[in-house]
Order: sequence, then C-alpha cells, then structure tokens
Amino acid sequence: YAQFGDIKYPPGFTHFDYVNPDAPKGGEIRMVPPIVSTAFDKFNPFTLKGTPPAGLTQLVFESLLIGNDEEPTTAYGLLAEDVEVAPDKRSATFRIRPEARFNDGTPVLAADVVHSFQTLISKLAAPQFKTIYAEVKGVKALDERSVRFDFVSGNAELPLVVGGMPVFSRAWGAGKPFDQINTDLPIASGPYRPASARLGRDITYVRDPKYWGGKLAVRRGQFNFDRVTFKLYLDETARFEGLKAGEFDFMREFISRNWARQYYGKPFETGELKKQAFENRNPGDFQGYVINLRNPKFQDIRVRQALGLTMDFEWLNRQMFYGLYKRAVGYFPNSDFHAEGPPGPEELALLEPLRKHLRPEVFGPAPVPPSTDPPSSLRENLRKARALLNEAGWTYRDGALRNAKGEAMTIEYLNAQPSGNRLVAPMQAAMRKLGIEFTIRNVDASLYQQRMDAFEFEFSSLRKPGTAAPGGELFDYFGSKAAETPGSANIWGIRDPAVDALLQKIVEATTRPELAAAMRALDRVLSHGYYSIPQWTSNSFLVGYRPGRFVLPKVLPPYYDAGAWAVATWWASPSNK
Amino acid sequence: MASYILKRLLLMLPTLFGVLLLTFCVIQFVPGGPVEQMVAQLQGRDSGGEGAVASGAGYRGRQGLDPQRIEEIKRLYGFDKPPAERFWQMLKSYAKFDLGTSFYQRKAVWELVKEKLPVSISLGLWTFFISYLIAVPLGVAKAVRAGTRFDFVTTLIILIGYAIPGFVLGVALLVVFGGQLQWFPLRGLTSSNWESLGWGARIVDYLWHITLPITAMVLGSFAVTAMLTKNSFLEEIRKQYVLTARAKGLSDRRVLWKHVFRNALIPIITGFPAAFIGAFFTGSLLIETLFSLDGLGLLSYESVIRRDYPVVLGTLYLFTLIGLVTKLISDLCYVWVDPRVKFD
Amino acid sequence: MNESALLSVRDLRVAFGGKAVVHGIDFDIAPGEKLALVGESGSGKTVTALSLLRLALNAEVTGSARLAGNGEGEGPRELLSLPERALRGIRGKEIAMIFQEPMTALNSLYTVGDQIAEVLELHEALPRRAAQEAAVQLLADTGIPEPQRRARAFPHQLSGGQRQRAMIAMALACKPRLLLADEPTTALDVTVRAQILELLAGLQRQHQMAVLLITHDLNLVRRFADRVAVMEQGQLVEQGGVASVFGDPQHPYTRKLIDSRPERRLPPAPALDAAPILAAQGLQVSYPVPRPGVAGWFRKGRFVAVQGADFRIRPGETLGVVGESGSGKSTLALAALGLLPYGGHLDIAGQRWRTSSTGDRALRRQMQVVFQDPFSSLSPRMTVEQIVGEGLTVHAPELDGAARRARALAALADVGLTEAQFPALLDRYPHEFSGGQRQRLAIARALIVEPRLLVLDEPTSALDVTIQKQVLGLLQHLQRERGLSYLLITHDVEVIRAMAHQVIVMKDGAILESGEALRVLDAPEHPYTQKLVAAALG
Amino acid sequence: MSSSIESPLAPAHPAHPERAEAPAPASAGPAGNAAVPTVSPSPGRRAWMRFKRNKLGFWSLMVFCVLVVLSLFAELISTDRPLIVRYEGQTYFPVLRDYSEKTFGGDFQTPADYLDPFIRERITSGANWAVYAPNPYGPRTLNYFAKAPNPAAPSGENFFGTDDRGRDLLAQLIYGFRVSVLFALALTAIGVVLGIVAGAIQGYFGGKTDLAFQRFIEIWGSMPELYLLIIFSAIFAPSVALLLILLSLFGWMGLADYVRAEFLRNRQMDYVRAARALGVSNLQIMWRHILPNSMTPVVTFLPFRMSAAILALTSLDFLGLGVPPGTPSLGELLNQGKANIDAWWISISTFGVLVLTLMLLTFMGDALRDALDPRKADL
Ligand SMILES: Nc1ncnc2c1ncn2[C@@H]1O[C@H](COP(=O)(O)OP(=O)(O)OP(=O)(O)O)[C@@H](O)[C@H]1O
Ligand SMILES: Nc1ncnc2c1ncn2[C@@H]1O[C@H](COP(=O)(O)OP(=O)(O)OP(=O)(O)O)[C@@H](O)[C@H]1O
Ligand SMILES: [Mg+2]
Ligand SMILES: [Mg+2]
Repeated sequence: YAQFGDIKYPPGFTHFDYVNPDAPKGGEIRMVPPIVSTAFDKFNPFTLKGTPPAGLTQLVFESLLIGNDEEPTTAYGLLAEDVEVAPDKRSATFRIRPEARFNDGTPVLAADVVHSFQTLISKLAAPQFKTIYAEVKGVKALDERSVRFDFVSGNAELPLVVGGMPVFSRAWGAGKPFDQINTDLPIASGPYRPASARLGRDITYVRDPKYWGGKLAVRRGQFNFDRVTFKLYLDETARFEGLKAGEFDFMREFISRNWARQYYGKPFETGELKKQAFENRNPGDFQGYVINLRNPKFQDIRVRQALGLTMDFEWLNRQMFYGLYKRAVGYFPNSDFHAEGPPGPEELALLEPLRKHLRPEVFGPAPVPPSTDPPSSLRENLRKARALLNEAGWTYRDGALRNAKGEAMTIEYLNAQPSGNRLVAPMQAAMRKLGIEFTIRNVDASLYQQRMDAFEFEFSSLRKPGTAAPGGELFDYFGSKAAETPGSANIWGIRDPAVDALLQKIVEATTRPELAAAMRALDRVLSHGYYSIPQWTSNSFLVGYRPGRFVLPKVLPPYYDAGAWAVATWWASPSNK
Repeated sequence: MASYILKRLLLMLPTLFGVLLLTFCVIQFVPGGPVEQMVAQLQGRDSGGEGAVASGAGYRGRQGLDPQRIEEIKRLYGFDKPPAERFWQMLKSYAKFDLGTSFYQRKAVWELVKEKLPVSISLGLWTFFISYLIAVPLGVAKAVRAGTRFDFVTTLIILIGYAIPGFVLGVALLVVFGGQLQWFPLRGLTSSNWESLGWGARIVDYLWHITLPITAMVLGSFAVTAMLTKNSFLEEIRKQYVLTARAKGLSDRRVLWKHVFRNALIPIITGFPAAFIGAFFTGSLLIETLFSLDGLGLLSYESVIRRDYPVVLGTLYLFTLIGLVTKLISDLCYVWVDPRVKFD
Repeated sequence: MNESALLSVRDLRVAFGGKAVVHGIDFDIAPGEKLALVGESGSGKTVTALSLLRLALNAEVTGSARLAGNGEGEGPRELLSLPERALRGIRGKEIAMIFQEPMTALNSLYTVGDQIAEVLELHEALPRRAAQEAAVQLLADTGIPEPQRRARAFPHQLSGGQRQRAMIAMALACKPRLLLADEPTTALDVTVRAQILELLAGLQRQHQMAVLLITHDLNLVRRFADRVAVMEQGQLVEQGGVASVFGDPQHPYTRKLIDSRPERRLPPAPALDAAPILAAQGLQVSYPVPRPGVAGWFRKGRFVAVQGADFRIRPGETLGVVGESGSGKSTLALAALGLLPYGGHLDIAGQRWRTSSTGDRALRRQMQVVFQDPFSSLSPRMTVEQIVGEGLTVHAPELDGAARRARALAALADVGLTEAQFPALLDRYPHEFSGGQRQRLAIARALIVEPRLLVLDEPTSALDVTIQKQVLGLLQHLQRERGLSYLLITHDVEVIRAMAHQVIVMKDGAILESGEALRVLDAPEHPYTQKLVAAALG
Repeated sequence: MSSSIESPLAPAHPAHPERAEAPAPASAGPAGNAAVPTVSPSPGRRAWMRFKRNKLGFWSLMVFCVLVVLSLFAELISTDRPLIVRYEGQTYFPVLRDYSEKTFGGDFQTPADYLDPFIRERITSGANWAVYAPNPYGPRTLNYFAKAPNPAAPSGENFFGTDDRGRDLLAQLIYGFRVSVLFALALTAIGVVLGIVAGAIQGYFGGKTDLAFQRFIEIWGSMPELYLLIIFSAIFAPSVALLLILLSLFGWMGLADYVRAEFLRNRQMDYVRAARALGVSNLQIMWRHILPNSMTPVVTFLPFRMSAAILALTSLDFLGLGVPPGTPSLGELLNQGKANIDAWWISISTFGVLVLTLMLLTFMGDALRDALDPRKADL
C-alpha cells in the first residue's frame, strides 16, 4: 500500500533491491544503542515506565505492513498478505497470512491484532499510542484472519499508521494487566527472540530458526546474523574505548570532533576498525537557533535577519566541526520539500492567493543563509546587520545597542546542553561587535522543558526531526493556534495566515507532488520570516565498525537508519563465527 | 547511658519527620516535575546539540501530547491530589517501611536500592579499606618523619592523587589500560559469562573488573585521611604520656600504635562506623558512569535529575535512618574510645 | 670514674635551644645506693633525670652517662650514645622512672591497670592475665585501697596521690636496678609515704636497687637517702653522705636549704562568730562509676567521695585540710568552688551558691583556686602572659595591655619568678617550665585577681623549701594585709602548722576531726590523726 | 639546632655515635648565640618565627601570594587589549579605556577587537605601533583567527594551546586560577567559621544544646541541595555570588563534626576547669582555651576544602547550575579535559595548576600547624 499510490515493487517481487537475497546466515553482530540508558528492565516496550532493551521492537515485534528503506510512504504486507483501503479512505481491511506464526508456534489471528490495538490505546499502555491512533475510530475482526480498521477521517496516511502497529499475542503475559507485563518474554512474530529472560546491561537476540517469514520477499536476505547483541555503556569515552578494544562491532559517532580526532590509532591503521561515512538521503532534521517572536524586540523582521548575519558557519565548520557539516538551509533540508531558487509554478499557484499576506521577497529566490566565505566576510555581514538594525531603530550609543526608548538589546540564550555553549561563542563575539549583549543561561532539562512549554525564553536552539511523510503535526509546529497553546511545538510563536493556509494545503494533499509543492511553499514562507537561524546538517552516518567481520550489501538504500540497516542487511564474513 | 541511647532513638522520629517534611516542601517548589519530564520524553523534543544527523523514523503519527493525555499522566503520578494529602499518605507508608515505587521504573524503591547495592558495596568497601589501610600507616609514617624528604615526597604524591579528579583519572585509566593495552575490562562488575564460572574464576573475574574503578576512586581518597592522621599524631606525640610510655621501654612502634594512636585518631576512629556504613550506601556518580556500573550514586543522581520523587524521598528516608543510627553508634564509640567524654 | 658505680655521670650538659640549663655535672650511684638529689625549683633536676634516659625533648645533651654491666652478658653501656633499640631494653627494665606530674604522664585513654601490665608484658613477657593480676598486686603494694577497682579506673578517675602511686607501681613493676624517682611522694600523705618508702627500701634490699631520689622534702632525704647531692642553677654544688652534708653544709645554698622551714606568722584568728565567707553543710559529692556486667549498661554505680562535710571559713582565716590520699580533699575543694555537682548546702559570703558549674562572675572573683596538678591546669597553647593575665581581662577589663603586663610581672615576682631569671618569661609556654615553676604560675594566676578566698590544693608540693618559705610567707602576708581566707589542702603537717587556724582531717570521704589547728596537731583525738602526726614527726 | 631533623620520637640529642657531633656545632652556631634575646618577641611574632622556620611552608606562602597578586593583575598580563597604542600621532591606553573601533579606522562604534587582523594591521602599520600584553588574550577572547581547529595544540601563537572553543588556555588558566582561588578562599573562610562556631557550641555545651543542634544539622544536611540549586537557578540568574551563598549554607557541616569532637574532648581538660574557676566567660574559654587546642582538623582540612571548593565551582556546571557560562574556571577546564582527552594540553596544564595550588596550600597548612604549636621549639 502506498499513501500516494506510487509503489516501486510489483506484486510477486522477490526481494528489495538493496539487500543481498543470498546472504549467508550465521555469525554475530554486536551493537551499542545510540541513546544512553542505565539498564534494560523490561521486555515490554509499550508501557510508560521502564526501559526496554534496544532493538526489541525491530527484531521481535512485527506489524501488518512493513516499509522499506527506499519508499517512505509505501509499505508492503508482512503479517498481512493483502490490504484493501476503502475508496473514501475511511477504513482499511487487512488479511493476515495464514502462515504467520508467533514464536510460541500459534498462528497470528485477527483477534491478536484487535487485542494489540485495544491494549495499546488502553490506559495501561504508554499514553502516546492513544495520540498516535487518535484518528482510528475502531477495529473489528471480520473473520479469523481479516481485520478492519475504521478511521475518523479520510486521511491517506492512516492505513500506514495502523499497518505499522506492532502485533503481539493475546497469550503474552498470560492475562496479567498489561502494565504488569515486564519480564515475560514477548510472544510476537519477529525473526529474533531474546536469548535469555534475564534483563540487565546487555541483551542478545538469537535468530529463531523456526521464524515463519524468512522466505517472504520483504524479509529475503535480511536479518542474517544468528546473534544480535546490544551492549550498554554509560559513558561515551568508555564506549569508544570499547569499540577500540573489540568489545563490539558497530558504533555511530555523533560528534564531529571525536570523529576527526579520535578515530585513528592502531586499530584503524591495521584495518581492524574502519571509519566510514555512509551517505543517505534521509530527510534532514531541521536544526537551528530559534527566536521567540512573542518578545517585542524580535518582532521586527530586520532584527531577526540581522541576528542571522552574526553566525559564522564557515568558521564553526572549519574550527570546530572539522569541515564535516553543511550549512542547513530551510526547514526541510535534504528532501524534496526544500525550497530553492525562485518559486516554481506549482508553488506560485499556492502562494499567489496569499500575496496580500506575504512580503514581496517571498516571490523572489529563497533566502540563503549568509556566508563568510570570501569575497564576503564576517565583517561584511556585520556591516549589513548594523544597517538592518539601524533601519529597525536600533543604534549604538552609551556602550550598547539601543532602541528609541533607550533600551539596550540583550539576548539570553536558554540552553539545556552546556556542551553547546562553545558553539555560540563566536556568535556571541560577533554580536558584541554590534553592541548586543548575548548571555548564556544554562538550565537543567526539566526547567528547560518548563520554560519552553511556557515560551519563556528569548533565544534557544531546536531540533525538529525530519520526516519523509509530513502531515498534521506541522500545525503543532507552525500553526497560529499552536502559538497560543502552552506546550505546543510552535515555540517561535509564528502567527501567519499564509502559513496556516499552506498547512491546510499540506494535509489536504493527495499526491506526493502536491504535497511537495505545498511543503516547498511553506519552507519558502518560513525562511523568509527569518524566525530561526539555521545551524548545520549532514547527510551521512559516521560509523566505526569492524570490517573484517562483515560483508556489506552492494547497494545503499536512500532512506535508512544506520544501526537498523546494519542489523537487517549486513551479513557475517567467513571469519565471524 | 542507656537512657541517652533511648533518648537519641526517640529523637530520630522527629528528625526523620523533619527531614521528610523539609525535602517534601522543597520538592514542591522545584520547577519541572516528573510530568514535564515524561511529556518531554514522549514528545521527543530536544534542543539539538552538535549531532545533526537524521534520526530514523519510528512509529508514524502525530507527535506531541494533548492536555487530556497530560492529565492522565498527572493522575498516574498522583499529582492530582493536594500536597498535604500526598505527604500524609507517604508518611503512613513509610512508617510501614513501604517506600513506594519509582515513577519511571516499574520497581519498588527497595528493589532498586537492593539491585544497586552490589556495585556500591564493591566500590565503597574496597575503597574504604584500601584507603584506610594505606592512609593511616602512611600518615603515621609521615608524622614520625615529619619534615624529612620522605614526608615531602609522599605529600607530593598523595596531593597529586587528590588533585586529579576521580573522573579524569578514571578516563585516563580507561583509555590506557582498558582501550589501549586491554588489560582490564571497560565496564560492569562481572563478565557476561560469570554465571558459568567456577568460584575461583568468579573471584578473579570480579577483582579484574573492579581494579580500574577502585584505583580511580582510591587514589583521591588517601590524602585527607593521611594528612589528618599525620597532623593528629604530631599533636599528640609531644605530650607527656608519650614520654612515660617510652620510659617504660616500649618500642617506638608500640608507643605509636598503642598509646598515641588511640589519642590521635579519636576523630578518625569515631568516624569509622559512619564511614564504614557509608561505604555501603554511597556511590560515586562519575566513576559509576564511566565504568558502566549501576550503583546508588547513579540512582540518586538520576532520580534527582529526573524528578523521580518516590526514589528521592524513599532513599532519603532509608539513608537518613541508617545515617542517624550510625551517627549514634559513632557517638557511642566516642565515649568508648575516650572515657573522659561525656555528652551531658 | 668509679668502677664499682652502677651509673656514673660525667660532665652532663643540657641545653634548650642553645640556652644551657644543666652545666656539666658529675655523680655516681653505686648498686643499692640511695642518692637524693635536692635543689632549688628549676635547677635542672628533672631534666637531668630525663636526659639519662634520653627523654628530654628538644634538648641538646652532651657528656657521658655510663651504666655498669648487668652481669647477664651486658657490658657497661654509654647511655647517651646507645642505639635506640638497646636503650629501649634498659628503659623500664633496668632504669625506671617516676615522673613528677602523674596526671599528664599517664595516658588518659587506658586504665591504670593496663598501663602497669603493659610493662610487665613487655619486659617480663608475662601473659596478659598474669600481668593484670600482677598489676593489681603492685597497686595493692603501694597502699591503694580497692586495688581491683582502681586498676580498672582511668587516670582521671583517681585522686592525685592515687595516680602517683600508679606511677610508682608502674616503675617498680620490673624491679629495675636503678629507679629515677622524681618527686615520688609529693601527693601522698605521710602514712602512705612511709609505706612507699618501706616498699622502696624492701626492693632495694632484695634486688640491690639503686634509687635516685629527686625531692624537696629534706625530712625524706634524712630518713631515706644514703647520700645527697645538692643542685643549684644547673650545677651540683655539693654532694656527700646525708649525715655529713646535713650536719656540716659547706655551700651557702645548702645551708639556706637546711635552715629554711616555714614560720608561723599568722594574724590572729578572727572571732568565731564572724560571718563565714564559705560555709558548707552536709556537703556530699559522688562520682559515677561503671558497674560491672550487664547492669552497668543501664545504671551507673555511685562512688561517694565526700560525705556530709560541714565546715566554715571566716574572713582572714585559713582552714587546713589534711588527710589520707584519696580521702576526698580535692573533691571537696572542687565542690566548694562549684566545679562539681554536689549535694548539701554551700553558702558563699552569705549567698547560696548555685549548683550549676558556671556560677556568676562576681562570686567567681572572690574565690580562686590552685589545682593539685598544675601542668594540666595550664592551657598548653597559651603563654604565661595570657595565662596569668587572663584573670585580669576577666575581672579588671579596664586595664590596658601594658598595665596588665606589669601586674602579671609583679604577681610572678611575688612567687619568685622574675624576668631576670627567665628571659622572656611572659612569652614562655607552660611546657617550658619545671614542675615547681608551673606550680608557681598557677599560684600567680590565682593571686592576681585578688580574691577573698583562695583554695590551694597542695600549693607547695613541688617547691623546694626556700621557695616554699617564700610562697607561704607571701600567703601569710596577704592574709595579714588583706584578710584573705584560705582553704589549704596539704600533706605537709609542717605547712599546716605554719599556716592553718583551723584544720579538718579527712579519711574515706568523711571528716574525722576538726578544730583549732594547733590543738589538733598537738593533741590529736582520732587514732588516724595521731598516726598522721606521729608519722610526720617520725 | 635548626639544621637537625625535628623528629618527634627520636630524641633530639644524638642517638647514634656517628651523629654525635651534629648538634654540637649547631648549638655553638649563630642560632645558639642569638638565642638569648633580652626583649622577647610577642607570641604572635614567635608564631610567625615558627612559621618561617618551616621553610617549605614559608616559601609556599610567598609563592602563593605572588601567584594570587599576579592573577589579580591578570588584566595587564593576559589581555587582548594592547597596553599602549600609538595611532596616527595619538597615544591610547586600551587596557584602561574602551576605544571604539572607529578610532582606529574600523567600522563599528563598539570597542575595538585588537586581535582582528584588520585592526591589527591598522595600528601597527607605518608609524603606528602597539604594545600587546605578554599573553595577548583575555579570558573570553576567541582566537578567531587561529589556523588550527579547536582545541588547538600549544603553538607559538597560543603558548598553552586553546580550549575547545578557541580561547587561549594560558589566559583561561590565569583567570580561572583567580576566580577559583578567590571563590575557594571565600567559601572556605565562610565554611570554616560556620563550622567552628557550630562545632564549638555543640561540643562545649554538650547535653541538650548538642542534641538539639545535631538534630538541626541532620535535618539541614539532608536538604536536597541540588533541588535548592535548581530552584534558585530558576529564580535568579546564576552568579558566583549566588553559588557562594548556597554552597556555604551547606559546606560547614563536615568540619563542625570534627570540631565538635575535639571540643567534647577538650572541655573535660583541667585547664578548662581552671579557666572556669577563674570566672572566664564561656565564650572566652571556647575561644582562648579550647579552640587553639582543637585546630588540628581545621588546619588539616583547610587545603582540601579549598580544592573541593575549586571543584565545586563547576561540578554543577553540567546541570547548568554552575557559574555563569563563559566564566573561566579551573573546574570547567577539567571538564573540558575529560571531554577532550586527546587534547592533553588542557588536562595536563589545568591539572598542574591544581596540584601546585594544593601543594602550596598544604605546605602552608603544615607550617601553620607548626606555628600554632608552641611545643615545637622556635629557633
Ligand atoms: N622544654 C623546655 N624548654 C625550655 N626550657 C626548659 C624546658 N624544660 C625545662 N626547662 C627549663 O630548664 C630548667 C630546669 O628544669 P627542671 O624541670 O629540670 O627543673 P627541676 O629541677 O626539676 O625543678 P622542679 O623542682 O621545680 O621540678 C628550668 O629553668 C626550666 O625552665
Ligand atoms: N572522676 C572520678 N570518677 C570516679 N572516682 C573518682 C573520680 N575522681 C576521684 N575519684 C575518687 O574519689 C576519691 C577522692 O578523690 P580526691 O581527688 O578528692 O582525693 P584527694 O583527697 O585529693 O587525694 P590526694 O591527696 O591523693 O590528691 C578517690 O578515691 C578517687 O579514686
Ligand atoms: Mg622537676
Ligand atoms: Mg587531691
């Protein structure tokens, strides 16, 4: 099923292009989870409290449909052999494969799907499921192996949402209340099962030799390792040393400085370890400094634009990132939602009706963040910034940049991650040249959350995860209504009828080009509002791994997560036994 | 004396009450409670550091929580009730030694503490023993040789040990002996195949694992004890009874260890029970993190940071109780060591 | 050099920080000989004894002190250069020492029994139990009542005399060949003193123990010693047989020493009906003592140290307190000062004294005290100026620094301590003085605030007769001039005779007899008093 | 005698024949002769002489003072502003005054950045000249024009290298030392005073006072310090002063315990009784009689408390509760050292400064102890 009807693989395909269908099984891969947690304490990933082991949902729980790494808005049948979506898109009916089995040998039935759904939206499960399935009206088992989901609205995305729902057996936990199921091994249908019922610091999954779906096209050539282990390290230095010491095989690096300075030495010289950047086309996250428009001094767009001019990305990239990053541009980098150059005809069609709300520049080329590469320079940019500020009524006198009322321009950067302080230091220095006093306020995570929820900040930093399938959540980020709702994601306080109109167009889009055009128009409008100072982005995964133990598939898929991809599609080299 | 003990035991009740009340009140004012924590976690919002790489898509669907969901979470944590009522409930269950369950983990506080004890005991006791066993004799030796080169050099060494913060030393040890030379393991208290080992091998495995963390902790812990020992000894060594003891023909060693020791180390000896028990119940956050040891230090820190109030208050209650008892014991020790001391 | 001598000392010199205090002295002690070392307070007697065992701290010692072989394979040894190890074998075993100030010399954290047993364990290799039993026996030998219980007591739970006897027991434990006894009997009453001397004489006969007796008590020297050496300002000015020296003193200082004896030049006793400055009625003091066994956990036993004491002191009067060692004299004095909780009534100048230990300042000024053990009553980290001047800062805050210094110097001069004798006197610390000098510091400290009542606990025990005479003269003078009252505790019957108007005699916490001093001394009624007086005349 | 080893147990006079002649010349030496001063020094002077006699301690004090004084003048030693600028016939003193960039032909009215090659070029070309400070970087100066990525290894440009945001490490150390040491001194002083007072009151009065006070300490000590800090940091912007106040509220309890123990013991001494008999007030007894004899733990803990205070300054940084970000401090450098182990120059040099400080303090503590102990001979 595809949200926009663009399926790549025809029925009867044998495997995805990016896997090796004949990959030998066996061997072992040892991973570290990317997030740091203290210990795994439950096998139930669906309740609120506790920490489930890494990899659990990928390796143990299967869903009706499964996506692939090439098509973000398409999914193929996994537990379901077929899915039928009503013409009005208000319901979807799945037919479950007869051979689908749970790991206790029992078949997967419609009743299990219903049970899974009901459990997940019940009070006993983590509350976010209720939010995720908010637009699902109900579910009904039509017969033993058919199940129909009814939707509140005709949203084409919803079949994908329910198709991705993890399915587990009714027998799991033997009738205990769901939130009491902790250490019971899950009864689900995935290719792996935990090696032991003991929880703790490490977890090893062993491949289920009786796994029912190994021959399915959507599984062919995947999940080749006999054992998948996740090891926990509480400290990053220790984790990296563990990689060097051979305690595990695969690690993603998130910090450019480490990547540039630490990934060398003996193991790398001997070829025991390899550092490699894997390119991807994943929709990039938006990451940038955000400005709170609720504050009067930032309401003038020229002020915001001037602030943007103080950032010297080239310096940062050179002096701090070892040239590993690219400048982030726009709100949807690295995707076809990214606006570039002058607006295309589809975009114009969307923008034209909104012209009265828009500044004329919007119809020109999309803004490009200032650069300090020669011939321009920071000094040059600052001159421009000063000019903009002067226009906006801010002039330098009595040792500070002041407006007509004599108020000095000060900016407080609210920050929950002190490690980020170093990155704003140059901006701070540049602002000082303009007479702006830029202070950093470090707060702990909870206080940060509280302040952000109440929008009590002037300047902060935000990362919005990229998505290949944007939808209603954008209202929460950019909608006028959200700007007034405490706790919403519209922390800028963007209140723009044009944006609202475009958002509406986005959720109403029925084809992908339509969606993309609306998104680009949105990106354009937002960028021209100078609400944020985009930071940087990268489109490769920085990975250190042990090349001797693995063979990698020849083809890289476009959209993927490095860890999951390695676990699913790599296979063991002969030396890895 | 018995009446004094009784008095002290009875006084523990108001003290405990005071401690709990105070903490409870403070907690009411802390910005950002567990609800906010959980909401943040569920929304997956973060302020973005340097790491700017796309994260993989998880479940699809709208992110963010509606107010209704937030209410639900509040109820889950009992925050819908007024504070006074919550406090009263808490006192009632504490009186029964029921410490409640964690907000974030499906575990009773007791269970959590019990789980973390092996690590904390391992770190605490070893550090305690090693540091006392080395620091006290060293301090004595320094006192006897005060002002000599030996004194100078050892002062230098222990100060260097003290000045390196444990975590920096830990990192260095980890990198050199764990990562480079690979002599010692990098994390945990035991190997993963511990279950299958014989007794001897288990002990070796255990010792092998704790060598680095203990080294990192011990090095900084000498200095204070050693210097205190030295200075107390110097204070006592010139008193007249030392002359008497020497006039008896006692060897220097005996004079020191029998006569001076007891006088000089009154603070240390009396602090001993508290330090000893403390070794069970305190952890070292940074060392635990560094060596991926799951101990009480980490538990306390995380519970504070994550606003896991049941754990914060439960452990506080437990540790205060233990602390009060050990303090009493050490006061009693004090009388026992020095017959002249009276508390009234 | 005398070949037969047990110890022969030649040209012994001792200096502190470059300042010599002993200027080259020579003497010999033969086996079994009893040599008395007498001399003025601060003349270097203690330092000499300490130097022989190389225990003088911070001191530079030169010269030679040769100890004869012991006939058990050890040849003669030079004490001043013997290796520490070898010296340790001698200390306690061959040469034992009794220290002058028993309180500070005992380790306050161990029971006296333990401390005595320790020597035995060390030198005689006795097992622990046996050593403990021997320790109890030794305590009994020194005449301590209830030796079992006292062996389990800590030093601070003993009376001054008892502590001193514990020191003696410790020194005698291994039956040394040479005993250095530094004022061994100052805190002992005459009867006990006789018993101790008997004990020493016995040992001396049996084991040929030689004794170097340092003392101020010339009677003691006469009765006990074979030979006597007289020391003055770090020099041995005269030595010889007791009879010859005492019979025919050559050196002027010796002559002065022998001729000094306290004189009774008292003002007449005030009228009997004068309002008493201090009146005690049914005064009772008890100490908590641990009970053996489990019972001790819950209840403390009480040891009654003073029982139903009645006495009164009128202005200008001296009340002498004599009695057995450990009979509760010091306790009585402390209670009278309000430093111990007590039962009964106590009136000071007509006012009822509060039981609390703080009392109030105005009354404090009227009463001062000189403690029995001066060393421990002087703050170790305060200089003489601070110690002596403190009373003034409290009671005469109007004085400025210079005036205070002047007053302090005057008070010190009164007790025979002058800047001329002791450079930088005011800036010295207590440990830099001799026992007698410390005692005088304590007296000066008490006198400087011009009290109306002075409690003196053995004020002259560490003073040589000449100084003693001077101090007693001063006290009498003050009494005459200012009408001071004294509560004087002493073992020295001669001092009582010279000083007291009234006297009370104590034994085992009770007052046996009281009355006009001369009457009690001349015609004692109670058998104990009779024994006491007889022993003193002895 | 000053040359001989002051061993407390070994007798001061020769114990072995081979050492026999050692003291003799010493006592005959100048020390021996000068030993009979007619006018005696005051006790304070004598204490000072004892202090000086401990050479190590004395020199430590000297070095420490020099370092502190130097760091107080850090603005002259390590600053990005030139000391003197001669520009187009005019003389300027940028260390003392702000001059706008325009003064030197720049664009902005804000104070000039004298390390900017643009400005540098202008004030040093032709007849213009400028004298820069020995280390031409201030505490917050980014070496914006550095060639190597940050943190950069030591080079001719930055003698100690740079930290992870490109600030000169030497400047960081100088200013960090100043902030840390002054903070530590203040915190320690407050902590010691409070600790002594609390401990003394408990120990001296004992009984009910002790019981009550101890309960108070127990309750107070269990106060969740971290939460308080979080609360306060939510209300006030963090500053060194705020941190000082908050940390001093809790920093005294450990010491109080020790002081209490010493007082409990010493109040039973005879000399205290004697002072009481003299009518000395309780305060005076505590202050003059007991305190001097209870100082051992205090003196011992001083250096350690200092260094603990230095570390405390930033142990809270990662919670955002430490000093205002950007304030140079040794603790922050340590954190950086940990985060950048490969940048050895950060950890090594910070660590060196810490050890040095601690050493100086400890030796000073030793000497102070000697000075307080009259039983130690003074010559
Ligand atoms: N540690 C010291 N430092 C300096 N001077 C000292 C020290 N100890 C003793 N002295 C001085 O040495 C001299 C001799 O002291 P010593 O104790 O031997 O006297 P003594 O003859 O025993 O007197 P007393 O009969 O009063 O006990 C005294 O003047 C005393 O002040
Ligand atoms: N703190 C104490 N605890 C228990 N018993 C004590 C304590 N202090 C003194 N005693 C006992 O009280 C009795 C009286 O002691 P006190 O010091 O008054 O004797 P004294 O008459 O002064 O003797 P001396 O002449 O030997 O100094 C002694 O038997 C002693 O053992
Ligand atoms: Mg003497
Ligand atoms: Mg007495």
